[in-house]
Formats: sequence, structure tokens, C-alpha cells
Amino acid sequence: MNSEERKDIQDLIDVLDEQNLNEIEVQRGDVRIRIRRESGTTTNVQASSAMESGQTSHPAADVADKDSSRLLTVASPVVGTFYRSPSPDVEPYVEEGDLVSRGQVLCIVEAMKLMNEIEAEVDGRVVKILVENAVGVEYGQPLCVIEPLP
Amino acid sequence: MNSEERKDIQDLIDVLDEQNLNEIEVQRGDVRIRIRRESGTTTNVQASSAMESGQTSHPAADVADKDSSRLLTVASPVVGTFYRSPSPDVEPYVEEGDLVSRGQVLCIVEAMKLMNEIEAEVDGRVVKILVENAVGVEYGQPLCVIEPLP
Amino acid sequence: MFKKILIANRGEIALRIIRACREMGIKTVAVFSEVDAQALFARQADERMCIGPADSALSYLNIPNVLSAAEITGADAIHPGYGFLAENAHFAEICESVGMTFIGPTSEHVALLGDKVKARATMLQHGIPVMPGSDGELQNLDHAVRVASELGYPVMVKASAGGGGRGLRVVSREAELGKAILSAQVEARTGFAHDGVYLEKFFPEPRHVEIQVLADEHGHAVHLGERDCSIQRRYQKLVEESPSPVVDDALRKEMGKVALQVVKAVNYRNAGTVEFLLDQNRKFYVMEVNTRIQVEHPVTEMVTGIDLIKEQIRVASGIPLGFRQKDIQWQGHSIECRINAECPETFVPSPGVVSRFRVPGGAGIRVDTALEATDQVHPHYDSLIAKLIAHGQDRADALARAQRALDEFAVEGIKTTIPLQRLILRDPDFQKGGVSTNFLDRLLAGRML
Amino acid sequence: MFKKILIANRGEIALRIIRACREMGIKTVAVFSEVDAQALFARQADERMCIGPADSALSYLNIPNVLSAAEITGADAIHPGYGFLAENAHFAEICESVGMTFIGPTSEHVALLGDKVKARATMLQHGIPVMPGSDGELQNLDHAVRVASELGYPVMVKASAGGGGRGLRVVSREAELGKAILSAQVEARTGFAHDGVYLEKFFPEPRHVEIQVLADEHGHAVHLGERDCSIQRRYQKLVEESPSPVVDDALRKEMGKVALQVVKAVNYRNAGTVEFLLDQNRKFYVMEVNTRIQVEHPVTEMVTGIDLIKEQIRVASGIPLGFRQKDIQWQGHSIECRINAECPETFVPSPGVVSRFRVPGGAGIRVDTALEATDQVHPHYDSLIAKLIAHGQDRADALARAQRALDEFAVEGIKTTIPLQRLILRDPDFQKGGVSTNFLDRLLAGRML
Repeated sequence: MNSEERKDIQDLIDVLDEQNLNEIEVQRGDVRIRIRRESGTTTNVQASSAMESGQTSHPAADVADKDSSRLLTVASPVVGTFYRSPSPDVEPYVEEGDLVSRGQVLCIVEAMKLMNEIEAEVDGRVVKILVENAVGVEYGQPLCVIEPLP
Repeated sequence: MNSEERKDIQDLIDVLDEQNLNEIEVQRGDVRIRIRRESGTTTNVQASSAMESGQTSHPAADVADKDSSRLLTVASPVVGTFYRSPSPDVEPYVEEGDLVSRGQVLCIVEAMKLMNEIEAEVDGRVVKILVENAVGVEYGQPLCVIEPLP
Repeated sequence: MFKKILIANRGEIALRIIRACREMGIKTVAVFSEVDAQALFARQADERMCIGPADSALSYLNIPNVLSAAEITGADAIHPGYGFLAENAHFAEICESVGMTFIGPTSEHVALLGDKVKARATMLQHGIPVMPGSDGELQNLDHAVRVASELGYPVMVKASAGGGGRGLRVVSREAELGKAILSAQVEARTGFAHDGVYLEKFFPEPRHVEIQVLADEHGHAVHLGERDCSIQRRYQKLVEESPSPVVDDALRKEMGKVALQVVKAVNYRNAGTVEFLLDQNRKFYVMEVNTRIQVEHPVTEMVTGIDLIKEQIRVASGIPLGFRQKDIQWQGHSIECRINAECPETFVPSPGVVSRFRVPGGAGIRVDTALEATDQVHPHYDSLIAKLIAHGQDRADALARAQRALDEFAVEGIKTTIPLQRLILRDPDFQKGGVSTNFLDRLLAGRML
Repeated sequence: MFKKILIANRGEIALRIIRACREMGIKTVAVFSEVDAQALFARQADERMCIGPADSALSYLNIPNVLSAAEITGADAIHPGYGFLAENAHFAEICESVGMTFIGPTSEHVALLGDKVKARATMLQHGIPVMPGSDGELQNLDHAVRVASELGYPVMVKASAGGGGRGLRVVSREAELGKAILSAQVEARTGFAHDGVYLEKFFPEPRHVEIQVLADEHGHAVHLGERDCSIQRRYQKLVEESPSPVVDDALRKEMGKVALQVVKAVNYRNAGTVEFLLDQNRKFYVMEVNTRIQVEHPVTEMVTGIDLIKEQIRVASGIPLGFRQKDIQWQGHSIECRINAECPETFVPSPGVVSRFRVPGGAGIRVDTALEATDQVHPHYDSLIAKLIAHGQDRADALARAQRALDEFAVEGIKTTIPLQRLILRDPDFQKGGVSTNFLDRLLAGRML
């Protein structure tokens, strides 16, 4: 997002505030800016151009019932094939709902015959596994969602 | 100007009004909108894209001291050469400051050897003559400014 | 050579001519209507003048304003493009009378070849194969019945002053002839203020193949091969290509020879197009001669490497053609798709603001357009907004490139014929090549866009 | 023929390859870094995969991720474009070992021709005229002094593993030789992890002329004529053209023959470029062989009508070349201007958001770009954002078209080399033709943009 668009958005937020609106959407050519605020919550900005990450093409995790600011997404560090277990005849490393410890293997991503074990970075609970077994994943693709536990 | 831009401008005017500003200028690619208001006067809108007329390339008349809403611009109805007098050795039809009557010849525009006499459409005073003698003018080009008198 | 040329046109063809002039070091004057004040073609010229309001009758067709603009700006020639004043003999004549070079043939050529009956008579005199039909306008119903029975049914009733399919009737049986003539006359009188009609043989599966010619005033003339323009809807061309899939070297030579006979018959000069009907037995007949540059001229440029606009300008300035027939070489295959601002299903014009306009590029792709994103397509003018021209080593290669480029062409805010062009280009019959002018109607009857 | 090709590159060359594949009916996979997620080249592919963050060492140069993406998507070949992995012998070798077709020569070709000393030795063995210089790396200062005096001063010290002007010193007198060798070695060790250097004769007014070759695995090879790339700044080409203004038919034949000797000497296959130094006496020497498609390949495509990317793909799939040397015909003249996102005065890269991007079009103009208005030019990658390629009947015509198109090219939001390209194209020496690689430095020294 460039500074011009940032300014546009700020302007629109101001108008939103002044007029006590719930939503403003502006589109001009490729640039679309939508600003929405539900009564009593903080302002929520979506800008569909100039996105900073390749991950927006993935479906968002279905974790709306959790406070998303506390959830951790585990992303693939490599391009490869996602496996939930070390071999087909073995149980998966983890299931949704399982408690996991920091350093515990969650899954593997196989790339060029090399098995990359993906470990939990925190103690927590596996809220969601986002990828089907034996499916290709790209760099940075979210694999699963962990709810950190104290 | 399309309806989207019209709406944009209206929005900006609202911001201008609400914030009691003097000027807002927004540029995005080919689209530039500038809104300016001097304290105590009406809002003045300039939009440099999608203009509806070929006349904006001409310098605006230097008539800022007059209430411009009362002034009449006389535009050329044809493409041709502007003459202030019927022949070089004759006095001009009118001078700035002259009073003119409805139907009085103000100047001629010669096109293909045909002399088009341009007449005053109202009784009034010649405030400004905008074109030099013997210069080519395009269709719709402002030739002079008349202040109508009752 | 001219120092300054006024372009009496708008849109893509005005920009096309401005580009050629810039490349030749010639200054340009654009004339424009009020709604075109910010148009790219007007901005790209060295000078520009507003010549009237949006209504083209008061601006682009306003002869005094156009000529006055040329006089004021000191232009020494006027290029009329296509449409508007391009085939107006009166305009060409006034240009001649005031010493302004009209970039095109003489006003006599425009007048003679614009009158179908006179043009036909002239060609018949010179032994040129014309459409089988009545020699001149029909005198009465008896005359019509006699000619029709000689030609054999079905026959066509056509208005002498007509064009674009107006004032035209197909008649299958003698009993229908009188009624068809009357209704064609009414339409012709309303549309062209002249109700003369004539008869022509009707061909069930005709192909529209035309030959581009170039002639100078020193007696040199060449033909630049053919364009196949059989993809038409109501006589409006949509896709053109060169070479034609049904014309081989021998047929090209024959048709080219006839086209040059036409040039010689009337002592033609500048660029012109001899339009032929080519039947299923490879027999061909001159339909008419267009005395202007054609919309579809780029396909000829792509295969010959010759810039037709520059040649028009050179020839008009008196420079002899720089090549002879033997120098003309054709390389590869070219195809043009006309992108119109129209609903691709109903063909209703779709004016409006173009919110997105990404033109394709890359190898073998040429786009002629004067439109940009945020521009407005005005309802007052022709709906052609862009020409996509592809060139390839052979027809399959050119088609593949055109299809790829159509897929890349992104236009938003208005409807265009792009989806229809995609449909045409992937049609198996079209891909096989050699379809008749009935192709598009058949496709449209059965299509699913 | 391949069913699916992964393009291990980005920007204009990635889009160029995707377009060729689409036209051939081959599916494509784009791989991209996180900042390129919304880039046009990625969106135009049939499939796409993110292979790493912005840093190209972790994405476009990440061999495991590239190959893994090819494996997952079921691609049967990888086109490396230019730059990145295109001349990485290790990458080519891994491709070979896992049965993935690398669209280019074999890893042995890449390794041999990428090592200047080994390549030179091979060419010497086959009697190919190479740059006069030391046979292999310098052993010690005595060796250097002996070779330099044989060559005659001035001489150049060059790093074996170098490129783009790095690790290069010009030496005018024997007294400076030792110091120059030492500093070149330091630069080479830092830049290329190998400090071997060699000596070459220095030419005061060299021209960079290169011959494009195409070879299949069945022993057929052709050359497609030359490109003159003498317009360079610090060994970065800015303007390229074909034919060269200083190469006539006889010289083209000679140079082409030598280029094909190189092909034969190493049993080369796929597309390659033999780079020559052409001196003022029309003597030429092989400088190096590029084992990839070149940035400037379009000028050759414009004059031959041959699509080099498609030929690379066909040849890599084992299809024999469809033409012989006698079939290659050159038509007209073509010139390419590289549009870089750089300050045209300081050459400092100018990344940022492109607020306006209107590309030129019309007759004889081709634009290869993957940029659109509102796109961002990233600081992480090469600054080339577009290639403007003009074709005309002759050099003057091509230059006029290129100049016209440069004037139409409107880029806002970032700085580009367009003003510099305009300056080059209107320079009288350049217009006369045949300038040396010193031209641009001289122009820059005295210019007023």
C-alpha cells in the first residue's frame, strides 16, 4: 500500500467518523477501498490492491469463534507436499483438538525427497488443520492453527 | 465528468464545508480533482479530466473583479480568423468599455472567405476582448465578455 | 513533401495517421468535437482545433470548419481517414479548388467509383468482370423481369446509392420481384435521397475478398494482395485476414491483375481497395471500389511490411512509388479483430466510461487504439474502439496469437465484442478457413457466449 | 511436446514465455515471491505457486522450492528465462538428474561455456577466432608480463568467473600490470569466490555484435543473424538492433559461419548467443557464449519472423528444427530500447508505485512488459520494466518508429530511462550508425537531458 492510498483511507475513515457511517466503498480503475465499521467496534480497513502477501488467496481459517488475535498460524517454510503422518500406515502426528508442546512435530512437508518436519513453536492446542493430507503447499501457506496455552 | 467523479467531488465539497477548509486537491493517475473556496465565496470546482468542452484550454478571462455569474461570454460559432474591424483601415467595431446594443456587430470571424458577423445578444458593456486581431479561433472559443445591463 | 497535415477524423485512425506523420517528420493538426477535447488523438497532434459540438454533422462533417482549420493552421494537406469525409466527392472537390491536397484519389475518382451504376458501366467497358446483373438502373418491372430471368433466381435488388446492406432485397421468385423493388426504392429514397435500383445475381455462399492497390500519379501501380473479410454481420466486418485461406498464388495473381485493370481503367491514384465476391468455384466479380484507406488496412501492412498511410502521404505529395510489383513480398499471416463498444450478444452500442483498459502486447501483436483507461466512449460516433492485429508465421500461428491476445485484453466499464471475437476464433469452421459471409449469422444463431 | 511448463522467472520474460506457451497450447505454472503475488505474470499463468519471500536468494534462486513446485504441479519442463537460474549449471544438472527437462542446453554446455578460460581453450582447439590473450589463467607476474608484451599494450585483466564488468582492469603500461592483477583478484575473490584472472588485448573502439544460434539434438543448427549491442553503460546494454549498421551480407555470413563452428565444437543445442568483439577493421573475435535466451532476443524475432521462445521449447522437447539456414530471411530493421526503472541521469534504481503506464502501440511497435498502472516496482529485482521494440522497412524507418513510440510512452510515479533513450535515438552519431561501446559514456559526459 502506498502513502497516497494510506492517505485516502485515512480521509475516508475521517468521513466515516464525521458522518457516523458504517461503510464507505470507493473504486477507481484497479483501486478499490472499502471501509466498514460495525456499531461500537473499531474501524476495519480492506484494500484490494497492492497487497503485501501471497497468502490472501488461501481461504481464511474457520476460526471465527476464537479470539483471532491469540491464534498462531503455522505456515509452510518450503514448497512441498504436506503429510500429516511420517508414512501412510501410521497415525497422524496430531489431530484437531490435540494439545501440543513446543518443539513437537505437527506435520511434514516433503520437498525433493527431503522430509521437513514442522514443529510447534509454542505449547498450545491444535485448533484447525488447514490442508488435506498429501496435497502440495506453497511457500508461506498456512498449514494449521494453534491456540497458545499458558 | 462521470457520475462517480461527480459524487467524489460532492463528497469533497462536503469535507470542505465540514472542515471549513480553503482547498483540497486529489490526484490519482489521470484523474485530478481540485476544490477551492476562498473565505466567504461560493465553492469553485475544477476537474482537469473528462472535461465536457474544448474551451478550458483558453485562458480564463481576467474579470475577477466582476461578479462572474452576471457576465456573458461570446463564443465563436465557427472556425475562422477573428477580425475586430471589417477591413484593416477601419476602426474596430467595439473597444473594451463600449456600450453595445443587442444585435450590434462586435467582430467578424472569417471562414473560407465568408465573413461571419458576431452580434451582441444583449444590451451591455464590453468588459474584455479576449482575442488578438487577425488570429485564428476555434469553434466555441470565447471572443469577448459582455456585462449585460438592464 | 508536406510540412503539415490536418487529420479530418477522430479515434484510432486519427492517431494512426498522426503516428505516421510523426515518423515522417510532418507536423499534424487534429480537429475535434467538443466531447473529444481530451481525447488521446487530439493530445498527440502538434496542434489541435475544436471544430464543433458532439454531433458529427456539425463537427467532423462540417466542411467549412474543417477547411478553415486547415487554412488557419497553415496545413498543406488533409488526410480524411475512413468514414466522415473520406468518400465525399464534394469535399475532395472543394479541397482541390482551394489548393489544399486531399490525401486520396481525385474528386472525379471518388464521384465515379462512389456511383455503383456508373462504376459498373466503366468496368464493363474495360472488360473487367463485374457482378452479373442489370446494366444500369432498372427502367420498369418488365425490364426487371427480363434481366432476372437471364440471371436466374435468386437475384438481389440493390439501391444505386446504397451501402451497408440498406436498400437491399433478395428475391427468389418472379412473383416477389415487383414488391421487392418497390420496398427497396422506398428505403433508398429515405436513406439516400435517390431511389434508383438495379439487379444482381444472388450467390448463396459468397466470400468477401478484397485487393489493396496503391497507385502514383506517374502511372505506377501495384497490388498488395488480398484481405479476406467474410466475417461480417449485416455487412459490418468483424474479422479480417491476409492472406485469404481460399486464395492461392495463382488466384492472387489473377485477382491482382484485375484490380490493376480497374486502376488503369480510371487512371486511379493513391490507395484504393477493389472488393470482390469470390464464389465457391473460385470465380470472382468486382463488387465495388473503395476510394479510401480501409479499417482493415493493418493486416496488409503486417504481411507486406509496407506502411499504407505513409505511402498514401508520399503518393499524394507527388513522390513516385518506391517499389514495383516484383518487390512486393508477403510474409506470414495476419488477422485483425475489431473491438467494438457493443454488447456482444445484441450488438447494441455500449457507450460509457472505460474504467479499465489493458491492451495485450508481446510478439506478433499490434494494437491500434486511441482509447485509455478513464476515457469515455461517446454515443455519437462509430463504436470501434480498438483493432487487435496478430501476425504469425502461418495462419495457425496468427490465430493462436490473436486468441492469446484476446484473452489478455481487459476492458471494464463498457461492453465489447471481445467475447464474440473469442467465439469466432475458436470456431472449428473458422479455424478450418474459407467460410462464407453467412458464417457469422449461423454462429450467432447457435451460439452460447 | 510438453503438457505443462514451469517458468522459473518473473516480470516481462516470464510473461513472454507464458504467452508463447499459451499460443502453443501448453499449460503454464508461474512461481513467484511474496511481493509478486499480484503481478501480471503470475496472474496470467494457468497455475501459480509462491516460492519464497522477496529476497531472490530465497525465492527465484531457491532451487529446492522451484523444483518442488514443478514436481507438485506436474510440470514436465522448466523454462529459466534469463538471469536467476538460467546459466546455473548446478540447477540444470539437478533438473537432468530428476528427469525434469531444462529448456536450454545441457548442464555440461552451461558449465563449459560459463567458464571463460575453459571455453576459450575449447574454441582455440577448434580454430575459432577468440579474443587475443593469455591461454588460460595467469600463473604469475612473469607470465603476465610476457603475454602482455606479446599482445601489445593496452591490455585487459579479466576475472575467469567474472561478468558485467566486475573484476576487470585496463592496463596501459607494464609498470601498472602487477597492481591491476592484484586488485582484480581481490574483486574476483569477493564477487565470484574464485580469484583466477587472465589477460586480453584491449581494443579502443570495440563494437559488441552477437550472433543468435538455434540448434536441435539431431545435429541441425542455424544462425539468425546478428544483433548490435554496442550501446552499453558499464556493460549493461540499453539499445540493441538487428541488423547491425556495420555488418553487411558478407560479414554476416562469415560471423554466422564462426558462430555455427562454436555450436559444432561443443555439440551445442537449444538457443544460444555467440558474442563477438568487432574491431574497426572488421575483424571479429568470440568474447563469450551465452547459453540462455537474451533480453534482446525480440529484435531477431522481428527481422526473421521466428519466435525464439517457441523454438527453444520445440527443440527442448526433441522436435527437429523446422527450417534450414537457407530458409532464414531477414526483413527490414528492428531496434529495442530497454526501459529501466532508474533515474536517467544517475542510474540509481527508482522503485515505487507506477501511477500511470500508457504503452505505445500502432504499426511496427511491440512492447514486452509485465507492468500495469498501479503496480509496484520492487527494489529487490532487476530494474528492467519494459522493452520497446520497433520494426521498420529500414534503419531510418525503425528509428523513426522507436522515437515516435518513446514520445508516446507515458510512465508516472517512478523514473525511467525513457528520456535517455530519446537522447540516444536522436544523437547524430548514433543515427549515422556504427558507434562503439564507448558511445554512451561519451554521450553521458556531454549531455543535457
